[in-house]
Amino acid sequence: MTIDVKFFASLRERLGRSGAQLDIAEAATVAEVWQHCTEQAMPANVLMAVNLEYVQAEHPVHDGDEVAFFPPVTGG
Amino acid sequence: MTIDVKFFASLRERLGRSGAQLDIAEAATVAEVWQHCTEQAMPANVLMAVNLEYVQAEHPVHDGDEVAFFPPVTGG
Amino acid sequence: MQIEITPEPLYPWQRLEAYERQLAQIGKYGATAVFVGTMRDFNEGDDVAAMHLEHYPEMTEKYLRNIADQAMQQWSLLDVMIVHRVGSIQPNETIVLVAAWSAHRADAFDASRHLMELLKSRAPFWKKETLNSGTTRWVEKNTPG
Amino acid sequence: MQIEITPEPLYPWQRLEAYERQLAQIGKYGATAVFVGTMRDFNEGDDVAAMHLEHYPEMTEKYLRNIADQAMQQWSLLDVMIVHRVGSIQPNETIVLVAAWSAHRADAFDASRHLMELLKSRAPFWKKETLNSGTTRWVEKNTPG
Repeated sequence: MTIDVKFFASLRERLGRSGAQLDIAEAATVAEVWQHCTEQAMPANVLMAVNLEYVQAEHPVHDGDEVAFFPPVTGG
Repeated sequence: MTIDVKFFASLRERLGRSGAQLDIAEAATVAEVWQHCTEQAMPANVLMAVNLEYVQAEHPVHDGDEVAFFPPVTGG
Repeated sequence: MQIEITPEPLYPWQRLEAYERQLAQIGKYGATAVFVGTMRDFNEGDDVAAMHLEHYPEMTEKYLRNIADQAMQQWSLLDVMIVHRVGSIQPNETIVLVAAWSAHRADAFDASRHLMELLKSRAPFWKKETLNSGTTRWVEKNTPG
Repeated sequence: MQIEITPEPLYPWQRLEAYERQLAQIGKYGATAVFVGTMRDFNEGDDVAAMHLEHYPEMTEKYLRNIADQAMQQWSLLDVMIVHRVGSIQPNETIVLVAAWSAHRADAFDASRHLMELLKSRAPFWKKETLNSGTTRWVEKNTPG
């Protein structure tokens, strides 16, 4: 299945890319998507979204999902 | 001593006057000023001020004081 | 700090824009909280055509200055504005404008709300409504915030 | 209801004036509570020269619409506005404008503050500051309100 991965802000800069197209064989969680994409442990304060909604690391992902990782938000 | 008495809003209309110059012989309280000025019992919700500051009915008045009586406020 | 009681129509957004243009603390405030009270065309189930706002000029001005001074001491504020209409007012016209400027949003929010509650509960203003039917009546009391 | 994310300069008072001119509920709202967040020229003890605001376009817009919809259900509101800048911002420019219109002041106050707290804590925006020294740095986290 194909997962559209996005990184934002300081996380994007640290990883050196704004995203990835991920092809993985089987159903996985958001945490596994992170592991497939990076060679780093996930920082404790990283926030995650699937298809534009906040989720936790153990949230399942499905074919075609958009999975985003980003640091604590600082708008307003 | 001379007391400058003022009435506002619905109280002014009910009493038919916006104020009075009161000459009384001896020191008195705000409640006594009301009694000298009107022939009515003081309504329970009347607010009182002496020299532009809120006071209670038993507050003393002195020569030259401005004493005001008015209904609950409804600004804003 | 600006405290004003005015019989003239009050345009809150123009007023704020003009006031901010001459604020000395440019770049220092991160948070502005504003409340605008507007005359509604209904009250207590009746259609209201017009309103007259009476006040106790010296005491009202003194009271508003006092609460603004106290707010400046109680919170970390850079500036405060209170403007209130008196006299004849039509539906949809602005009655009151309260604004608080701070470096921090909690102070701006807390101060603007506190000022409105004090103004509503203790500032000597009185509203007399003219209903669509032609009847006039004094507003009896303000609702708690 | 107006929800907007814009790279253009934002003039909050002009914006509110223009928006109110076309509000359908004229005469029905008695209370408008507004919060404006402005870029300061200092942060964490340093002088800040400029800022860049990044966001996650689709998610940010969706999130802001969701919290506005929820606020309309949670309180008795007639209208809600949220406008937020993205891109390059200079000190003293407006970052965010939140406004809530209601017949009652408690609803307007509660809703505007609640929307700001949700926006600050969960809307996917990120600030990168350029200090006067030329150094750039990501703002690490928002302070609680």
